[in-house]
This record gives sequence, structure tokens and C-alpha cells, in this order.
Amino acid sequence: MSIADIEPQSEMHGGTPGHHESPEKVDARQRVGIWLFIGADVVTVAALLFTYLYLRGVDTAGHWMSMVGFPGHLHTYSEWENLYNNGTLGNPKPVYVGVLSAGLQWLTAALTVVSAGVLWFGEKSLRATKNAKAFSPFAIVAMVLTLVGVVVCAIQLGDIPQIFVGANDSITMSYTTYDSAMMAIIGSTLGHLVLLAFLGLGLAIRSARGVISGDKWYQVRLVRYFWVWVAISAVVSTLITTTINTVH
Amino acid sequence: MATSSGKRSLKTFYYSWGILTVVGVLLAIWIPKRYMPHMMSNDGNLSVTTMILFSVLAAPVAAGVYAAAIHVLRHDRYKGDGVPPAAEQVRENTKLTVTWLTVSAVLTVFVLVWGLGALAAENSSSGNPLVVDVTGQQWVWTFAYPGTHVVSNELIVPDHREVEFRVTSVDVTHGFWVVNFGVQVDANPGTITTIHTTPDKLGTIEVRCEQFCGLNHAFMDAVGHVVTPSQFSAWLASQPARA
Amino acid sequence: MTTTLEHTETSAEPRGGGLARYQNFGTAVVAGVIFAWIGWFIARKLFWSSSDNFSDQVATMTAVGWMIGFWIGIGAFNAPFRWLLGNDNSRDDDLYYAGYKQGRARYWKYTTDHKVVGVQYIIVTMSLLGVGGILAMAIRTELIVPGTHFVNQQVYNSFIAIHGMVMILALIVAVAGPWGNFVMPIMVGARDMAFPRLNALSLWTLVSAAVLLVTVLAVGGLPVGWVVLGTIADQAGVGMDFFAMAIVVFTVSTTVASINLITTVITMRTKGMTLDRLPIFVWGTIITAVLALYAFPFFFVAELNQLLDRTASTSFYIAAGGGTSWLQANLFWLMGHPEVYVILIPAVAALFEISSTMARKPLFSYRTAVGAMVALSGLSALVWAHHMFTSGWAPTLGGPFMVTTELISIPTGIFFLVLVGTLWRGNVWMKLPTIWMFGFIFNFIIGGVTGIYLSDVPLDEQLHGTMFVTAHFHYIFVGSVLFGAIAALAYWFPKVTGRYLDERMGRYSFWLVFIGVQITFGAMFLSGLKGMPRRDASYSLAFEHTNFISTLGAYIIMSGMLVLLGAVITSWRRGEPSGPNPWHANTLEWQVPTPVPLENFLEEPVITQDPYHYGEELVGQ
Amino acid sequence: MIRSRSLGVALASVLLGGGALALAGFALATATPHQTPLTCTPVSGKAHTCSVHLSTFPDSLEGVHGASGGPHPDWVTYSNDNVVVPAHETIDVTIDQYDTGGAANNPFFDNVIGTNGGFDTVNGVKTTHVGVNDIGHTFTIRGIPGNGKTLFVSIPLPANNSNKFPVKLGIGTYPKPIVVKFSFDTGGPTVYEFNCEFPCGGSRLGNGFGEAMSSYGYMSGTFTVQ
Repeated sequence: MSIADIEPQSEMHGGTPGHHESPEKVDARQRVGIWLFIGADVVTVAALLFTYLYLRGVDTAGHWMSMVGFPGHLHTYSEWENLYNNGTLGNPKPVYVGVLSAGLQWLTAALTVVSAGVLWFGEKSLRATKNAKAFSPFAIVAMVLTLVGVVVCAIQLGDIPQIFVGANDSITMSYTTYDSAMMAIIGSTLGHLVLLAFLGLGLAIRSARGVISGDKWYQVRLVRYFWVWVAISAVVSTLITTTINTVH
Repeated sequence: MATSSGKRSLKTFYYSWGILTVVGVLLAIWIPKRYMPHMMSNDGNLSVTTMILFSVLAAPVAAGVYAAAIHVLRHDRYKGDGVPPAAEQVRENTKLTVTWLTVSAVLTVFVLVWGLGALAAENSSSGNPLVVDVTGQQWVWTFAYPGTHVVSNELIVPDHREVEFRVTSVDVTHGFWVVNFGVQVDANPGTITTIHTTPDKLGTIEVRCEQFCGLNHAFMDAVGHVVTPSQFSAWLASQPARA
Repeated sequence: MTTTLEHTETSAEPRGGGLARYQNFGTAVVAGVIFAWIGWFIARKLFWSSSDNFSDQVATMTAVGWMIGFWIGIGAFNAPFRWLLGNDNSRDDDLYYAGYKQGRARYWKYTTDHKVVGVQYIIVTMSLLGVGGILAMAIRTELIVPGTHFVNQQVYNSFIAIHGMVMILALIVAVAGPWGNFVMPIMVGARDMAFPRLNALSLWTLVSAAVLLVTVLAVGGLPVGWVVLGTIADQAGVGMDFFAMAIVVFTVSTTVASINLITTVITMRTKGMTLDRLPIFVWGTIITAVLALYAFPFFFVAELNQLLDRTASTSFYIAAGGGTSWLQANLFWLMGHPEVYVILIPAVAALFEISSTMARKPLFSYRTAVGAMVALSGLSALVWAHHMFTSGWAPTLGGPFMVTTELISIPTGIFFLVLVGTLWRGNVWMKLPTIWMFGFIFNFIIGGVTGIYLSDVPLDEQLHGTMFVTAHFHYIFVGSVLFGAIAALAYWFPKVTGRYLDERMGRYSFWLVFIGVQITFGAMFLSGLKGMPRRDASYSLAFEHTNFISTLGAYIIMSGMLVLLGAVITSWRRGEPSGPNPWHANTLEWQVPTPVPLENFLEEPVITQDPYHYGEELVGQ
Repeated sequence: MIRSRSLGVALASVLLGGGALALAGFALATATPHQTPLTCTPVSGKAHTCSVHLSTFPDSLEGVHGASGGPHPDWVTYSNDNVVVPAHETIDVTIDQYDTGGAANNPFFDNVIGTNGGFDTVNGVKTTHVGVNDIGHTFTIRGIPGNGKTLFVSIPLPANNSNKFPVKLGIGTYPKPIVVKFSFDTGGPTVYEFNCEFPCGGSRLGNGFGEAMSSYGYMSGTFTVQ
């Protein structure tokens, strides 16, 4: 048995043996971690929005929102393929896709904001009353709101119009760059909402089971930091995608 | 050699600095001339001169660092066995740091000014260049001469007349590079990028692809010639119309 | 100062760990393969088989299956679900996860002890360098004479791309991984990293991504070069999906590791360890971590767009759909140049640490050194478009990016001043780390100066895309960063194993690799000057001699690296015992016994001064 | 460790490692298949002349990928990708074109370039171009300047749109081929690379130059001049 395997004695071990380290120290450490994680997330969302704005700015060959091809909603893939194969397709016309519904985008953003509000309000009452069990319903409501958001994002992804274009010896389906960039942004929001739902469920169970108690409520605050950031990022990206979209 | 405070001879340092600088400058002048391709345009000559100038500038700096390292190896190596005793606990030499910063700043500014000047010179155009439309496609360059119906796989240009290459690609990104003119620009599908230069010597030139473009990227070369203007118009006339 | 430790033997087998008792690298690979097959099977049922994206959709789902299976198998999901259900780790669980009393098995498990993760990073780095090295030998063997005699162009082009990416992966983690994990927490006086479980996650996600990256060669390869420029990458087969998936996971692994490193230094420094008493290597690690945190999300989005283009028919980089490959180039190089400084700075910081200890002198102008590293990482975020001078993307930006790129030579110059200034008038102890450091100084000058040529736009129009660029960055990656990484390995080897890395074999290896580097990449400079483009499977007779010489040099480097491998393997068990502080250094990691106890310190150290006071008897305990 | 032991271990690791790498390299070299070369059969009656016979197929059942067509049976192929021709010789090339076609993306490749006499014969008829919109494939061959004689030959192969498929070869049935003949002269020993410049690689990605066009052993090959 080498020295490395000496039974650790001290109270100080953060997160590993001797783990009843004072909550303030753990809170301070995890707070820095969450802020750095949010920082990395900020750069990721910025890169997605950079992609959106760059593609809009470049608008190669006017394909930001239009493409020469066949509107996807008229036929399914195999129907277009059969039309193509027996040559009764006619020649492709420019198809203009139009802006995705701003309402659904603002609905998603609103859901993130409201769920963040519910969580924050629950946290305030938890901090005041120190009654963890009472916090659990707030976490459940916040989680449900994010799940609704997930459904709304899925609907938006479903609405993205397809265009069928000829590709030298066959026909294939493609999205314009606007739709591609929107797919990435909405997909990212969906991913973030799923993560929030997971965190919300975790807080609900932990507070119900008393793991989050009087002196350990900082875990809620840390999750709230990230939750508020996701709400802000949803609002900012929706602001950009609903105001800066068409190319005149 | 135990550390003795006070001035000690920096002979090793100065000698090696001097020798290395001389060697560096000689190499700086010889290598670009010996190894860079035969340059046949103003931009090509500019790149060789820049190469020589920067190398000559870099020689004393590099030699200085090498000389210091040689001096340390020569004088400050601990010859005994066991752990060497603590040396003189010098932590800071602000004068040296400041001079080092200013020297590197001055050198950088010079390199910058030269670079920006060279860039401006390169971008200046004489107004009516001979336009050549270059098309890159997986693994062949084709050159079209607008105004005539001549399309060729060989790049023929008259000397002492500015030529502007308007470059595009039909499939992937290629890198149009006239080795002897010292200019290059990528051929991007869907857009036209331009580069221009003025040939000043007659002879054979080579075009190579410098952006990886797949299976036969290594074979995507073209041969060309810089000819006199009269030979150029004769060649144009002799070519079949292949619009 | 060796404290005698009484062994408090607790006889019982290690309790706790729950599911983790049955999870190790073996179960991870098995689960990975099973889930990969499940992903493949579902995808073939789910997606419409005669669409263009079908083979890519199937490949991506297989890769996703591999990742999820591997992480379940290694035990990465245990902690999140235990958090979800509210039954946090008990003290015994934490002890088990820390690898307490498990002997060698802990190196094959999801162990959270930063010292175990450090050793795991050494193994991962060496295996990646091995794979990349083998590919390098194949490439140089192909280029020994003009013509494609060894392998055909398509295989050669795949070797180039995977050699590039595997070596970049290896060098990103080569110093910050092993020593940022093993040594840095002890240096700041911490018991472990801030987030031990995230530490294990970073390591094992890197392993899952590296395995996927190497399997690209088995599924049709990636004949497009490691920068996977949008237009040419579209022509690649399913290997591109595996590559993109591996990069998406790798960027998450590195970002999480950066968060871990920064938090450890900010919040877990021991009493008295103020910022200006931090060892310089700690500064290097956190500056790199901040730069990586900023840079790698761009790579994540660049490869995510590529994946969507191939699987969901989007048009980010497809001109026909309105996309442009310049978007991919920008996103890629926004990460690309910060990435090469994420590779360089830890090696330089490790060499600063070594130079001070080996010269028995304080680090020369400590604050200027830290300032130079901060300035370098700040500037490196503003220079990315010098990779695109000749792309024609934005000719008017040539000037500004030339300015920012050439400013980088000032902080880089400071590195030389600090290094040589530390050695100047010191008692330089010529041991293995010091020798590799002098190799670094020689090579980094050549690498640095040739960078200035390439930053000058008119000259770059002659040199871009030629072997000159390849020689430049090999002088930096091999000549400087690898030399720094081997110096760090030789320096901290006694702290990991309690034995010296064999001095004599180390010197044989140094001279072979050093001479090999000068021959290989010296001749490569000449090939580049003469006009040989990069990534050519075959070349004109004009480049015959310089390529032949380069290949000879490459064989010399290979033998040098093999000697180093032999030295590491034999010295690990049978090297000369070194004791806890062989170099008589002052930084904290040398004040703790070797092998280092699970919690590093038996009682919390108090720091009274910076670690660069040689001469007085050691203080700080 | 004592001196000789270190040297011994160092040498052992170089020999062991180097040996293993050499074996791996040898295995790799033999693993990537080099097709049996197609040699140039001398033409009786003409001095210093020999002939090579190639074909372009709409699938890969006839080419170098074996009867079942290898991993991508639907990819277009040349019948051989490893041709060996003598140096300083006139090469008479005959290409049987079995595949359909369409519009080339660069009109330059509709021209016959670099052959002896500047023309080729399509089913016996002398032509210099076949019309931009019905090209099946092209035969474009060149080398690296500075390696042997600088050569650039490009032949458009007309699209074969006949809808009768009388010819049976292996397991595939094909239309009556269009026979294209041309000749060019070789210089000193070197390696020329030939490939098709018509965007016949399918799929939406890669602008028509993906799949068969960018994979070794389908629509490209080498002429080794010895």
C-alpha cells in the first residue's frame, strides 16, 4: 500500500473524501465554474449569430431566402423523384421561402424568461423561508415551461420549408441559408431548453427529498444564473432573427 | 565557474554574435537568390527583395540570442556533481527589458512599414491591364482572353504590360499561383477574385495549385510563356476559336 | 525535508462507488461499440435510404452512438443522474472515485484524482503522438522520390489530414493536460482540481473523440486536409462525419477542462499564495485556458454547420444553396490561430519554470513574462485572417491583419529575453530538461523568424500554400512545443514515478531528434522556397533532392522518438530512484512526498514568498 | 542504469520500433491494390507505335473493382487505371464510350486538344469537338512540368444515349460503344495522370466532382512512361 493510499484526514477536500467542506467555499468555487461555463456558452451563441448575420450579409447569388427549384410542400421527396425520372417535371422556378414565424420565436423566448422568473421567485421564497419542500413546485413549473418551449422549438423546426433542387443527375432536397442558420439557432435553443428541463427536474427532486436544505440553497442560485443567461440569449437571438432577416 | 559579481568579459558573447551575424547575413543574401524560383515580374522581384531584407534584419537578432545561449553554455555551465549552488539572485533588469522591447518594436514597425508599402505598391494598377479569365477545375487550369475567342490551357502573356487575372473555380477551392510572378489568389466557386502583376522578363512560367483540391492536386499545373507583344498578338491570331 | 509518514492502514476493501465499481475502459469500449451499432441500426430504419444524405446520416448516428455508449460505459453519466435523483456521492463514493486503494486499476477507470488524470493525459498524448508519428513516416516515405509509389494519392491525402488533426490534438493536450492536471493543483496548494468529476469527463471525452478521429482512416478516410475547407470537404465520404463528430466532442472536452483549470487557480489557492507568488507555469496554464475557452466554441460551430450540411441538407458552406466556404474558413481560423497559441504557451511556461530551477536563479522579470503571455493570447484573437491573406476573401483586410500579426513578434521576443535572461549568469545544471530547453531556444528562433516572412502579405503571396509554411509550423510544433513538452516530461517525471528519466537515453534521443529536425524541416524550407506546394502526393524533379533529404531527416526523428519511448518505458519502473525533490526546486509540488498522497498535503501549506528564492534553506512549509 | 544498458535499450527500441513500422509500411504498400498494368501492344506495320484500349463504363462492374463492382457498383469507371507505355513512342489510344452524358461545366473541354494532328476520330469520323451539351466523359492527361516531356491532351467523349443494350460484358448489359481514336507522342520516362473533367460524380455535395471523380481507381489513372 503506497503513501498515495493514505486515508485522507482533512476536512478541506473539495468535493472528494472528507467532503463536508463548508458550503460557502463550495458555493464560491461552483459560482466561478458556472460563470465560466456561461462565458463559453456566450461565445457559442455569438458564433451561431455570427453565422446567421454573415450568411445574410454575403447572400451568395441571392440564395439567402430563395433558391431556383421546386417548392417542397407540393410533393414528397419520392413524388418529386418520380416526376424527375419520367421527365414531366418542367423547369425549376425561383422559390422564395419567407421569414419564419416571429410569434413562435417570441413565444419560446417568453417561455424561457417566465420560467427563469418562476425559478427566481421560488429561490427568493426559499431563501426567506428556508423551507426547501416549498420550493419544489416552483422548480416543477419552471421545468414544465421549458418542456413547452421544447415543443414550440420542435414545431418551428418542422415549419422550416424545404426546396427541391436539381443536382446534376438527380433531384435533392435543400434549405436556403436563412433556413439553415435558423435551424441551427432554433436547434441550439431547443438543446438549451432540454438542459434547463433536466436542471429543473433535478432541483425539484433534490428540494423535495431535502437534499437542498437551508444552508445548501446556493445550488438553486447557481442554476438560476445559467437559466437567466439562457433566457437572455433566447431574447437576444430572437430580437436579431425577427428584426434583421429579409434582404431588400 | 562560481558566480563572481561585477563585470566579467563578454568576449564569448560578442565574438559569437559577430560571427553568427555575418554568417546569417551571408545566408540571408545567398539562399533566397539561390533557391527562390526565377522571378519574372515586379511582384516576384519584390518578394525576393523582401525575403532578403527580412532575413538580413533577422540575422543580428537571432545571432544575438544564439550568442547569449553560447555564452551561457560556455561560462555558466555547472561542472560539479550534485545540486549547483544558488546563483546571483538577479530578478530584474528593467534597462535590458526596455531596450529589448524598443528594439523589437522598432524592428516590427520597420517590417510593418515595408510590408504596408509593398502591399500598396502591389495593389496599384496601371489602369488598362490585359485581363485574363482563369478558371480552375479539378485538376486543370484554363485561361480565356476576353475580347477574343481564345481559350487555352497554356498561359501566354506579353511582357511589360500589366496583366489582371480574374480567377474563379467551377468545383472546389483551388489556389491560382503563378510561381514566377510571385502572386497567388484562391479560385473560389461562385465568386471572382482578382490578382494583377506586370511581367518584366521573357521566358517560361509555371502555374501551380497551392490550395488542396483533392485527388490530383499535385498534377494541377500549367505551363506558360512571357512573350513579346508582337509574338503575343501573333499567338492570339493563331489560336482556334474555342469560346 | 522528507516527513516520515506513519501508514494508517485501514484494512477494509474500498467501499462505495456504486455502479462505478463495474465501469472501466473495457466496459466503455464495449458499450461504445454496442451503442454505435444501435445508432447504425436505428439510422438505417429512421432515414430515407435513397436521399443524398443517407450514408452521412447513418455515419453520424453511429458516431453519436459510439460517444453515448462510451460515456455510459466509463461512468460519465453516473454523477449527473445521481445529482438528478438527489442521492449525492457518500464519502466512500468520493473516496472510490478518487481511486483510493485501487492500485493500478484506477488508471483505467473514471478516476477523479487529478494526479491519475495527469498520468492518463501522458498516456493519451504519447499514443496520439505515436499514431501521428506513424502517419508522418508514411507521408515522408511516400515523398522520398517523385511519383506515388508507396500509397496512392487518396490514401496519402487521408494520411495528411489525419496526421495534421491527430498531432494538433496531441500537442494541445501535451503540456496543459499532463502537467496542468498533475502538477498545477499541487503548485497552488490545492487538494484536487475544482471539479474533479469534470476533470475525468474531459479526459474520457478526449479519449472517445481521439478513437473516433483515428477510425476515420478505416471508413474511407478524409482526403481533404485537416482544415476541412467547406468546398473540398463536401467531396469527402463518411470519414468527414466521423471527423466532425470527433471535433464537436473534442471542443467540449477542452472547454470543460479550461473551466476546471481557471476555477482551480482562482478559488483554490492556499493561504499566502497571492497572484504574484504564483509559479509562472500556473500563469501559463490559466492564460491558455482563458484563450481556449474563447476559441474552441468557434470550432464547435464550424464543424456543427458541416455536420448539418451533410446530414440535414442545409447550405452553410454550399455555394449552390447560398452558403460560402469563407464562412467555414473564418469560423475555423477564429479558432485556428488562438489554438496554436493554446499549444505554444503551456510549453513556454513549463520551460520558464525549468529555466529558473536549473539555473538556480529567480525567473528573469516575472511580471514581464506574465504580461507577454497575456499580450500574446490577447493579440492571438485578432490575427486569424492571416491564414486567408490569399483566399481573396477580403483583400482590403490584408493590411490590418498584417499589422496585428506582426505585433505578435514583440511578446514572442520577450519569451527569449526571459528564458535567456534567467539562464544568464546562473549555475546552469545541464540535466535532460535543460538540454531540451536549449533545443527549444534554437528551433523557436527559426520558427519565429519564418513566421514574420509569412505575415508580410506580398511575400505571403509567394510562400502561402508551399512547403515553406509547413516547415515554419513544424519548427514551432516539433522544434519548439514538442521540445518543451519533452523537457517538461523529463522535469516532472521524477515527481510522477519517483525515478529519473534515464539521462543517457534522453541525450541520445535529444541529439537524434534535434539533428533530425534541422535536416527534415531545413530541407523543407528549401523545397518551399523553390515553390513546392503543400500536400502534394507527387512533385516535380526540381524538388527531388530536398525531399529526399527531408525524408532521411524524418527517419532520424523517428529513431530519436523511439529511443525516447524506450527511455520512458524502462525508466518508469526501473529508472534510478530520485526522491521527492531531485532538482531541489522551491515550487510546492516538490515539497510533497513522492508518490504524492491522495490529498497532496498532510496539512495546509502556508506560502510566505514566491518560489524563486534559491540559496536560503527551503521555506514555505 | 549503467552506460551500456542505456545504449542497449536505446538501440533495441530503435530496431524494434523501426522494424515494426517497416513491417506496417510494407503491409500497407501491398494492401493498397496496384492494378495489373495495361501494356501498350505494338502496332504492326508502324514503327515506334503501339496501341492502348480503354473504355468508360456507366458502372464499376467492368473496371478494376471486380465482377461485383466493389463498394460502389453504381459509380462510373475507366476500364483500367494503370497503363504502362514505352518512352519516345506514338501511342494510338482507342476508347469505347458506353456511358450517357450531359452538359460540361467548362466549354473548354468540348475541344480536342494536344493530339497528333489536332483531331480525333469518333466512329471513324474526324472531329475536333462534339458539342458542349452531350459530352459523356473526357480523357484529359497531363504530367507535372519539369518531369519528362510537358504533355496536355484532352479528348471529349460523346454521350452514348442509345436505348438499345446489345452488348453483354460480365454481369452488365451496355449499348453499342462509341469508339474514339486518337494518338499522341510520349517523351522521356515520367508519370502522367489522366482523369475525366466532366462533372460525372453524383450527389449535391461536391459540385458534381464528388464520389467517383474524387476517388482513386474510378475516373482517373496513370500513364507510366518507361
